[in-house]
This record gives sequence, C-alpha cells and structure tokens, in this order.
Amino acid sequence: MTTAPARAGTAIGMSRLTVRFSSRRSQTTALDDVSLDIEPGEFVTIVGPSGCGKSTLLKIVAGLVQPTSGEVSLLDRPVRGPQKEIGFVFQKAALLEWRGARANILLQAEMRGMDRAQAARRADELIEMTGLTGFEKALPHELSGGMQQRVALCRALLHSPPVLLMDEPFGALDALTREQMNAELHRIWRETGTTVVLVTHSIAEAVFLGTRVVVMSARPGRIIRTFPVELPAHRDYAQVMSDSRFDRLATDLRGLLGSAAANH
Amino acid sequence: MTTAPARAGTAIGMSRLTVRFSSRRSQTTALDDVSLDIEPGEFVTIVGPSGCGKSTLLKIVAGLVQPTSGEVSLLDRPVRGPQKEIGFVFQKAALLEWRGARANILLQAEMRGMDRAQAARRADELIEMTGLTGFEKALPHELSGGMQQRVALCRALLHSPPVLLMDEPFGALDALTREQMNAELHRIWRETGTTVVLVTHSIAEAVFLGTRVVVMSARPGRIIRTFPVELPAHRDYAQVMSDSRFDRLATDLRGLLGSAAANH
Amino acid sequence: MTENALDTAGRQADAAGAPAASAATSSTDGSSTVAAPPPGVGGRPPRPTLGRRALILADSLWRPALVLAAFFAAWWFVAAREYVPNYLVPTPGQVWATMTDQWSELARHTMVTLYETVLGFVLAAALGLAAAVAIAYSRTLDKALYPIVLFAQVIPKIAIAPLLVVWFGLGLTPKIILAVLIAFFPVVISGVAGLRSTDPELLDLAATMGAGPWRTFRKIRFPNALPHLMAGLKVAVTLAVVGAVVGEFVGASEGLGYVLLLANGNLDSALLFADLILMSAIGIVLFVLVEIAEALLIPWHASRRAGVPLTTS
Amino acid sequence: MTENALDTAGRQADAAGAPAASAATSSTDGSSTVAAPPPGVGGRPPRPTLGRRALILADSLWRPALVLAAFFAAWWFVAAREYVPNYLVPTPGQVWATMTDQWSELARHTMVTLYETVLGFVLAAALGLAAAVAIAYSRTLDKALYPIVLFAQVIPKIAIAPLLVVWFGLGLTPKIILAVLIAFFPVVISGVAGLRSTDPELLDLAATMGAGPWRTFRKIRFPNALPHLMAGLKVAVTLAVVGAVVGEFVGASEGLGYVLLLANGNLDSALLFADLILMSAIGIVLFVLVEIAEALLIPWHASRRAGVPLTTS
Amino acid sequence: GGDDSSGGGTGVDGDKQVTLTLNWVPYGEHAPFYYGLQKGYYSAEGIDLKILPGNGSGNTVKQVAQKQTDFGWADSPVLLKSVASGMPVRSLGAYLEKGPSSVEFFAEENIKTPADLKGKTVGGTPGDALYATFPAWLEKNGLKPSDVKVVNVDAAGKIAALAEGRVDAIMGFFHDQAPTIESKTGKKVDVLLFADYGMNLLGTGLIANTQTLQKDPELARKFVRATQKSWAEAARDPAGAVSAMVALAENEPAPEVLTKQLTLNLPLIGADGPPGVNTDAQWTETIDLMSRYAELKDPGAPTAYWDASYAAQG
Ligand SMILES: Nc1ncnc2c1ncn2[C@@H]1O[C@H](COP(=O)(O)OP(=O)(O)OP(=O)(O)O)[C@@H](O)[C@H]1O
Ligand SMILES: Nc1ncnc2c1ncn2[C@@H]1O[C@H](COP(=O)(O)OP(=O)(O)OP(=O)(O)O)[C@@H](O)[C@H]1O
Ligand SMILES: [Mg+2]
Ligand SMILES: [Mg+2]
Repeated sequence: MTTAPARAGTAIGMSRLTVRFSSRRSQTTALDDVSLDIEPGEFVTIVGPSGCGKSTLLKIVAGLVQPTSGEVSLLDRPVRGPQKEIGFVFQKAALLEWRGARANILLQAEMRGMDRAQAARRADELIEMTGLTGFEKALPHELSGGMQQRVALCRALLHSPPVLLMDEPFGALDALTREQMNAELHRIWRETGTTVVLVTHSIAEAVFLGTRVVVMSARPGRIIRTFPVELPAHRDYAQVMSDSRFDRLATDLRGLLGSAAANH
Repeated sequence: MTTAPARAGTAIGMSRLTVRFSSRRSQTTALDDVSLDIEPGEFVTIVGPSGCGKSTLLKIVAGLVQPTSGEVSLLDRPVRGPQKEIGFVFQKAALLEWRGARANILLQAEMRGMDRAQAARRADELIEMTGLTGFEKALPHELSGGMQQRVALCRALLHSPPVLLMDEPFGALDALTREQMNAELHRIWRETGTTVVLVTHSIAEAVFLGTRVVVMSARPGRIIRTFPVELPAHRDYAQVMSDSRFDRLATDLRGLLGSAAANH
Repeated sequence: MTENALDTAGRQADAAGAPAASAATSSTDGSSTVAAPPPGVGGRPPRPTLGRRALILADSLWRPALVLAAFFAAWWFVAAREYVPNYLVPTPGQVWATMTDQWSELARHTMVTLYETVLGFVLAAALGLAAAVAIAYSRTLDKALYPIVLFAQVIPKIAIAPLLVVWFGLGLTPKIILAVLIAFFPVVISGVAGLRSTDPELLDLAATMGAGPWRTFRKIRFPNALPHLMAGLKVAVTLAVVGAVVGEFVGASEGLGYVLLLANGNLDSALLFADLILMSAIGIVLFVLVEIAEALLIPWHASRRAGVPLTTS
Repeated sequence: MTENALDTAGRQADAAGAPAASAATSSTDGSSTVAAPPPGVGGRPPRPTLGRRALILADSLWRPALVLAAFFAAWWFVAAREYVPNYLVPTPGQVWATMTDQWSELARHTMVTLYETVLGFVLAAALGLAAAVAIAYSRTLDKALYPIVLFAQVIPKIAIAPLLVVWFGLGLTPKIILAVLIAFFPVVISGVAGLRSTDPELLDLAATMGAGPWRTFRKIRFPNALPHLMAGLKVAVTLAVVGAVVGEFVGASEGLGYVLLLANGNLDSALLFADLILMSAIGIVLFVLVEIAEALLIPWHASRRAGVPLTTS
Repeated sequence: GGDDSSGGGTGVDGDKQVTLTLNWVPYGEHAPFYYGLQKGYYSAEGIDLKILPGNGSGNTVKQVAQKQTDFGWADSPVLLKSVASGMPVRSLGAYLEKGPSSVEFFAEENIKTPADLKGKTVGGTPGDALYATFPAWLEKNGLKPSDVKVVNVDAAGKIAALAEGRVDAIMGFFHDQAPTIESKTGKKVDVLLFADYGMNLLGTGLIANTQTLQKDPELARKFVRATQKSWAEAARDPAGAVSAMVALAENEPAPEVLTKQLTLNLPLIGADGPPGVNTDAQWTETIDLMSRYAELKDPGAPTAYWDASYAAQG
C-alpha cells in the first residue's frame, strides 16, 4: 500500500528508505525499507519503541539526514537538502541560551525575514496559548523543562508552516497541560489544514490527534502497521476518551507495541 | 500533618520551604511554604503542573539550590551543600559528550572512587536491563533521546544509593519500555529499600510506583494533597492496572490536577 | 553599570538578587544556586543601593590594589636598597620624577602608540574574524588560508619589522601592519574554534528555518562563538600593543617604542621604566575595555551566570 | 591515523563511513548528516583502503601545496626580477644554496631553538593551566592573580629581555623564561574561558556524586575546557618560538636568534631568509603537532564531528 | 617622517627639506650636526635639516638604500658590507678616521694591554664589525682567539652585562659608551682602542644613495659642505656644540656625558685636512682588513665604496 512511488498531490512521500549509521565503533541500522505517503492535510502520528528511528525519520523528511538509500519528497519536490517549508519541533528544545523565551520564538521570524509586527503579535498569542505569559524575557536556563519545550513549540508554530514535524513535543508536560496543548494543536490543524507528522509515546495522544497512526518496530525501524483513526475530524478530548472506537484502537495499539517490542 | 519538624529516622525532611528566583527581569516564586517528611524506604511520587517547582524541590533536597527560607534535612542531617548519598536523575540527561554510554555510566563510579571491577559488572547489568546492549561505546549524540535518558538512569542507579531523586526519568520512553523500566525500578526499590522521590507526569506511573503521591499546585508550587497508595508493596503491572483502587486513585488525581491547574 | 561590569561579584548579585539568607556553601565544586533575597527584602530586588554598589566596587578592587601595592613595595625595597643597581632598576621615586617632568612629551608618545594599537587591534579583529569565518565555513578556504595565516604568525615579527620599515617607510603603516600581524592570529584561532563549536542541533534548526548563511551566522554562529572569540580578542589586544611598540622600535620618531629606544641607548632606566609603565597601562586599559565589552555582550553565558560554583567560593 | 588526524576530510570519512549514495548537499549551512555507506558496501565500514587513504591524503594536501607553490612562485618572481633588491629579498635559489651549504650548522642552531621552544611551551602550558585553574576556581585568586598575569603579558618582552639576560646570564634560562612569558597568557585566557564555560548542570551532577574538586576537574571541567584550551595552546606554541628567538637575539652563541643577528649584521639576506624559514618551520611543525593532539584528544567535539555542515561544503 | 620626507619638498622659506638618519640615538658624536643646525650652516646652503635617531648603522644604511632618508650617518665597515651586498649607497667621507672600535672595561680590572685580556670574558654583538675583526686584532697582539672567551650580548644589554659583572669587558665604541658607563656606575672605565694596537678601521661617516647623488649632486655637495663646516666649527667650540645639542636634540644624554663624549670624539677626526676628507690608503686598509677578517666579499677599489668628489678638500 505504501510502496507506490510519490505521486502528485502528496505532502510527504517516502519510498524504501534505509538509514545506516556507521562509526568507527559500530554500525546501526536505524530505518529499514520504510515507505509512507502522507496526503496534504493529514495528521500522522508515529509510535514505536525508543531508538527505533522515529527522530531519524522526521529528520530525513526535513532534509537534515540523508538516507543511505531511498527517496523522499516534500510537497512534491524531492528532498535534497534542508527544507524550509516546515516547522520542526526537535526532541530536545534546542533553544538559544542567549535569548529570552520570546526572542527564541521570534528567531523563526528573524531567520525567515517575516514581517516583524505580525510575527510579534503571533508570538504573543502563542505565548498566551502555551501559558508562558510572564516568562517572555526569561532565559532558557531560567525555565523549567516543560516551559522550554513549550517555547520550542511556539517557535515551530510561529510561521504557520504548511508541514509540521513534531518530535515528542509534549513529552515534558504534565497531563493537563498536555491535554490543553493537544486540543490547541488539534484546533490549529483543523483550522489551517496543516500537514502534521507527530512522534509520540502517548497512545492516547496518538489516537486523539492522528488521522492515521503509524506503528514502528524496534530497531531496525520498520513500519509494522498503519491504523486509520475513524473518529470525526472535529474532536473533543472528553468525548474522544469515552468513545469506544478510541478504546478499541488504543488497545490494538498497546497490544501491537507490546508485541512489536517483545522481540526487541 | 507535614509541618512537624524533621524528627529522627526521617530520610528527607522539608519544612516550610520557600524559593524565590529573582533576576533583573522578573521574580518567580517557585515554591511556597512546602513541608514534607519522607520516611526511609518510602517511594514518594510527585505530580504537578509544568513549572510548579518539582525540579526545584528535588534540587533543594540534593543541596543544589538553596531555599530562600525553610529547612531541609537528608538522612537526618541538615542540607547545607550538595549531598552525595543520593542518586540524581536530572530532567535533562546531562551526559558528558566525550564519553561513550558505558563510560558515562561509570562516571559515577570514578567520581566516587568505587571498586572498578564491581562497578563495571554492575554497569553491564544495568545496560542489559535498560536494553542498551550494543551501544556501550556510542557517544551521546549517537544515541536517541530515550537511550540518553536510559544512560542517565543507569548512572544514577550504579552505586545503589540510599536515596534516589528522579526527575521525570522515563519521560522520553515509549509505553512498553516505560512499563519495563517501571517494573525494574519497582523491583530495585523493593529489594534494596531505597528511599525514592520521583517526579512524573504520568499518573499511572505515579500510582504504580508510589507509596505516596504528592500533588502540587501550579506556580507558586504548594503541596495541595498527599495520597497514600493503598496497593500491596509487591506490585505487578497488569494486576495494578486492573485494580479498582488504582482506578479510583488515578481518577482522583486526574481530577485534582485538572482543578489545581485550572486556576493557573 | 560600568563598575559592576568589571566585577563578577557585582554581576552575580545583580543577576541573582541579594544573597540567600542561609550561609553560602563554600565547597568549590558544590554547585549551589542561590535562589532569592531573604524574606525581609521582598519586592523588586534589582539595583543595589549606592552604598552597596560602592561596597561591591571596593570589594572588587581591594585585591588588585593589594597586589599592586605589594608590587610597588617590593620594587621600592629592591631599588632603594640598591639590591639591584639604579641604572638597571630605578626607584619608583625616580620613575615618578621622570614621568612628571616629561609628562607632556610622554603623553604625546603614549597617544601615538595608543592610536596605532587601537587601529591595529580593530583591523586585526575585523580581519581575524573574516578569516575565521572563511576558514570555518569553507573547507577549501580552510586548507588554503590556514597555512598562510599560520605562516604569517610563526615568522618572528622582530625579524621582519626592519623589512616592513624599509618597505613602508617610517610612517604609521609599518606599525599598524605589525600590530595587525601580531594580534591577528589569536582572533583567527579562537574565532574558528568558536564558530566550529556550534551545536549541530542549532544548525539543524537554522536549516529548517531556511535561513541563508549570513543570517545563520549573525543569529546563531556568531553569538555562539562570542565566548571563544572574546578570549581571542583579550589576547589580541595585549599583543597589538607589542606590535605597535616593535614597529616604533625599529623606525619611528614618536611613540613609546621610540622612547624605549632612546632610553635604552642612553641607559636611562628611569625613562625606560616610565615608558614600560605607560605601555603596560595601554595594554591593561584596552584589556579591561575588552572585558567590559565581554560582560555586556555575553551576560547569558554559563561563565557569567549567577550561582555558577566558581564564583560562589 | 597520523595523516588522517591532520585532515578534517579524513576524520569525517572515518567517522561517518563512506559518503552517502545520493549527492551531498552543497549549501554551507545546510546541515546534513551523511548516514552510511551505499548499500553495496555493507559489512564493517571502517578503515579506508590504502588507495582511498592516499586519496584522502592527497585531497588534504593539494590546497596547502598549491598555496605554498604560489608563494614560492611569487617570491621567485619578485626576487629574480629584482622588483625588490636582492639585499632585501634574496631569490629562493640563493636561500636554498645557503641552506644546503650551511646545513649542519643551521641544523644545530635549529635544534637549540627547538629545544628552548619546546621546553618553554611545555612550561607555559603547565603554568598557564595551573594559573587558569586557580583563577577559575577561586574568586580571591582570580582578583589577585589576574592583574599579575595581565601585567606580565602587557610588558613588552623586547624591553625586558636585556634585563633577563643580565639577571639570568647567557645560558638557557633567559630564553626559556622569555618563551614561557610570551606563551603563557593565551593558555591562561583560554583555560579560564574553557573552565568557566562548563555546563552548570554537569557541575550539579558532579556535586551529587560527592566528587572532590580534583576529580571534578579531571573528569568534567578539564575535558570540557579542552576545546578552548587547545585554541590557546595553538597560539602559545607559535609564540613560544618567538620567545626563544627573542631570548637568543639578546644574548646567545647558538640558536636561530643568534644566526638572525649574524645574518643581520653581515647583511646576509640569504642566511636571514634561511633562518626565518627554519624558525617558521619550527612554529609550523609544533603547531601541527598540537593540532594532531587536539584531533586525538577531542574527537568527540562538535567541531570535529562528522556531518557538521561546515565540513560538508 | 615617512616616504614623503625623501626626495624633498620645500620648506616655508624655500629651503629644501632633508633628513639625516643617525647611526644610533643621539650621543656626543652627533653634536656637530646640531651645532651646524643651530648656527644655520645648513640653512645657509638652502637645506632644512631634520635629524632622525637610528637603530644601528645597518638599519641606517638600509634606509638610505631604500631612499627613505636622504643621508645617513653610518659606520664604515657596515657600509662596506652593504655595498658588497648590492645596496646602491656610497660614502661621502668617513669623519672618524681613527676608528672608535675598542675593548672597554672597568679600570679596576687592571687591564693595560691587549695581553691582559687573556682569560677574560668579553661581550660582543654578533654581526658587527668589531665582533668580526676582534679575533684578528687579538692575533695581531700576540694572543690566540681562544685565549679570550667571547660571549654574545645584544647592543642594549652590553653595558648592563658589563656593569653587572656578567662579562669582564665589552667591545664597543668607547667614545659613546665609556662616558655613559662612567656616569651610570660611577666607576672609571678604561679602553683599548683597536686603532692604537695595530688595526684601524674607519669609523662613522656620511652616506647617500647613488641615485640621489646622480639626480641631485648639487644637494649632496651642499650638504657635505655644511657638514664639514659644522664639524670643523664644532671642534673649535665643543661647549657650543654641546649646548646646541641640549637645545635641539631629544632625550640626549646629560650635558656632562655629552661633553665627555664629544671630547673623546674630536681626536678621532684626524688632523690631516678638513673633516670628512679621507685618503685612498685609509680606505684600502679598512677594505683589506674587512675582506681578510670579516668576510667582505669581492673587495674592490675604494671608489666602489666611497666617492671622494663631494668633500671639499679644503
Ligand atoms: N548521528 C548518529 N550516529 C549514529 N547513530 C545514530 C545517530 N543518530 C541516531 N542514531 C541511532 O539510530 C537509532 C535511531 O535513533 P532515533 O533517534 O531515530 O530513535 P527514536 O526512535 O527517535 O528514539 P527515541 O524514542 O528514544 O527518541 C538509534 O539506535 C541511535 O543510536
Ligand atoms: N535558575 C532559575 N532562575 C530563575 N527562575 C528559575 C530557575 N530555575 C527555575 N526557575 C523557575 O522556577 C519555576 C519552577 O521551575 P521547575 O524547573 O522547578 O519546574 P518543574 O515543576 O520542574 O516544571 P517542569 O515539569 O516543566 O519540569 C519555573 O517558573 C521556572 O521559571
Ligand atoms: Mg527520538
Ligand atoms: Mg522540571
């Protein structure tokens, strides 16, 4: 199903990706023959055991890692180098230690040469949304882990990119904040039609947010299954959690991940 | 109940802790009048909204942050400077980038001047336990986020400390690995009688592991409630998850966290 | 601000507010973050009062002052007791007399050397940074430029100074060329080290933002390289003085290097020492200016952060 | 290993295996990690074949070689055509003749200077590191030592060289003192910058491990400071040569500084240039040795990591 | 200073600006120049003279060769070497016909003749003419070069090395150094002149670039004329010369030192004819000594080094 070559109208196309890292010490196959096509406007969530190559996959799409073999395309153009039509939330917050929270968010605007006033307004909205109000000027080392992650999130959202690649963006957040962020991200996705690929360890999050959930195997990372999420496009947290379809899918995923990870 | 002064036989005693961070830019009250006594052998889990001062609390116990006011004691001695009878898992992995995974774990032994051969054996056990086999020599930047976190975990466990302070040690792990790690930690705690304080965002984890769950309010961080966990000392993951007491406590916590965070 | 910038203690207190109520840990490695002012203080903490600032200043100055005093005492003792003959080491009094007697002359020479030094340093900083950027960014330029830069460094300047004077005359040019040649290398080396040490994650980030090399340089690499670079500039500024002096030494009719030549030729040790003191003063003043610039430019850096253990002892 | 250590390209290939199948990105800032060898290669990747290694070596050498060739060509052109008179700049041929004629003499002098330089450099590195540690660890020593170190740096060495000769005689001592005095400062500055830039988190970590200052230094601060420190050492080693030469210049009966004096006095520009070339050679060889040491000591550092964009262009 | 100082512009009163670079920082030997300047001998020739201190004769000759200064005041042996190495310079006459090269030591050393130097340590600066000819001078005086231990000290450190007892004696120009050492240490200094013991090398003199001479021989003639007059008049009025120097020079030695230096200097000028007028024989002797002992390559006739046509025979 996913081995078809990238065709017109595909937001992200990956075909037969293999990635081997080799150093003097050892050789690691991070991804093995991964193919996946993502339509514009899809919200694909990726779950899989630690070290299976999820981050590597996102970096390949962003053009930050070159696959050993295979082809990637983004917005119908082959990926040859770093891509800029994206918003990337890295697994580590990757903040500039010499800039305050707000300045770190606005880095996105400065690097892209965006309109200053508009960017500033948007930054303020995002700061408000992520509950960072009052910490606009705090330097990264003065922020808690979760706050740093939220700053990185704001930064990736600032320019309303057509494609969002998110590597465990909510990992350091408490349950409630996480739910709020999930809801916000869901809203943004619905309203803008952004294509999103999100890596997460939370099965609930994967199901609540995704239109499709991709499950990867332990190293070497392969796609072992793709679940379409048969929930309405417009979702409400409490509603979804009590939905039986949610329950069923979550149980399926849990089972699959358990078994997938068992031979690890 | 927790305002009583630290008495003999207390593993960790905190009384009326207040912490205010002030910089040229702003002033933040991270903790406000926090008092908590922890018995030797207890496993206290702390949950609370992002930025409420959980990390700060752990650092105060470790003697890395000085409270603005209040008293702390560790193993019945007042905390005046950094403490060494502890194992600390920081929120960030804090690995030395010039050392391989195994060497990073063994740093603990080297810094403490532990017996080399014994430490090496223990390190290998821990590497095996955390599924890092094959990556002993990989440098931090060659490890995935979850693998880095596991290295940091191994490092904190290496010397079998009497007190373990863990700041979201499993945040970057997938569900299955996390469960396995939870089970291992539970086993270690049971077998060694270590006093553990663990910060987490996972309510399931907090309940599964803890003998007591401390819930903190949003900034300024206060302890709003402490739940004893009335589950058997020896727990099994599947069993606990299906236990009704677990369900009830988790729901209570979820509700409390929601409401606690609501006025944030 | 200025006096605080000079003073780690001042900055620290500024950044972390007043000291903690409890006694500070004294272990050198005991990393201990001082959190906030004692309960009594409250409110907005910043801006120490005038009294406090004076105290901070005094605290930051007494140690160097003591060292200086000890130095002068030792000098005076050695010279006045003639443990060392006066024509080698004059007494502080003789030097002082020379200084005051010939003040206007010496001031003029000092200004000349200062001018050459500053010009040389600024040029060296600019060229050094440019070379560092070229080397750090392009492998081809790295391989091609590095040998040249290295060669320019390892040739002893005293040996080529006469050649420079012969080629460029007795004017300002050879002095400035020498100052640049001498001060250039540390800037390049530390610039390259700084630019290359950028966290690859941050470069990845910049790449996904579609930023061109210039923006990435300006917003990420350059600020990241600053702590390294400042170390290079500190070395460079002291060397620039040497460059200017060597240039004057070889052929000039003004400047402290020229005075050095005269003093040496006449075995006028008082003048020689007065001259040395002025040269050193130029070096020290410029060095301190670079340090102030550093404090203003990279207050965020770990080395200047409040509660970093090495400043709490 | 040795030739690879000299060569970023070699290291890169070694670290990341063979280049990726697809074309490498060419954008300077396009951070792109090359993952692994093309499918065909497989198996254990390391150890490039002899042919490949030769290629790598050739690739790393042709640019400096080209620069060198261009330099010699320009020199020859300028000198042979007498655009610059021969008494100022001899032809490469004349210099070569002098070198071969007086080879055994020159070799002896070179060894002397090399010896002084190495000794001076090693001492400067040790003392500089010690001073850096003292300054970085103790605020009191910081305030007390810094002015002394700074003062020792800003005093022009050419001015005090005669004093040193008078005090310490004409033997090895004054040369080594001068080499140390000149090479010392960059080590201190970069050492302090490096030691102070330790991530506070790591110091926290060390503190919870109950490690004393010495262990923390050895296991955390020192390795962390190495990238900074190596930059300082690179500058220091080139300056140590200058120090030794200045020392010989002032009073010696052997060494390249002495030869310089002779050549100057005899207006023997061929000998002068031969001498300068040998001095430079000492500087370059020692610099390259420090670079090799750096490559061996900090292969982990971001600046030397595979796929760092600045080495992919 | 700078490039524009050569070639010469014209001063306010129409005088041609001319620079003279000395062999060293000003000392008593140079007083006649300041005397001539003060008395207007140079401006009488339409020359607006600027006197610049030097940093060794070698550097001065190089500056003249590069036309960065119009005239130079340099030691003749250095000039020989410079010409041999291809520099386009000529002497316009050596003014110190008796070379000031000497061995200097404290009187307390009790050295009276060269033979007394046996077993002593002597400091010299490698590369200068004294250093090169010293062994030959010893041999001329019945000593083996190995009888004396020569150590190498640079010019700036030489006096200090002697005063500090690091060496027993130094090689140098006695008329410059001896008064300075005496004034600084308060101890009497004795000297052995090379010239008094069988080996005379011409001393300092006026030099110019050959191209300058070709282009403007008249200027050179005027300049030499004024210089000869200055030296002749200064010899008659040493006190006036010293006070002229005190008035016009920068950072000159103390007047008593200057006086002593000048007094020692005057006998070196030579009584046979006006100052700056030499004989072929004098030059031949110097050339011969230099070629024998100091590696002067391809020694030629005196005319290769010296142009006698500028100095007025008087
Ligand atoms: N630069 C690198 N050099 C060598 N190996 C690497 C590199 N980056 C990643 N790897 C390896 O590739 C594998 C996949 O890493 P990746 O970071 O993609 O995992 P992940 O799925 O994101 O894991 P996690 O959930 O723990 O973040 C790991 O085994 C890791 O060790
Ligand atoms: N060094 C510091 N300087 C200034 N403010 C600080 C500093 N460290 C922490 N804070 C502030 O203290 C508050 C609590 O931080 P802390 O890291 O303890 O939160 P946390 O509960 O661990 O949050 P998270 O779950 O996001 O990690 C935050 O508002 C943070 O901004
Ligand atoms: Mg990852
Ligand atoms: Mg935290």
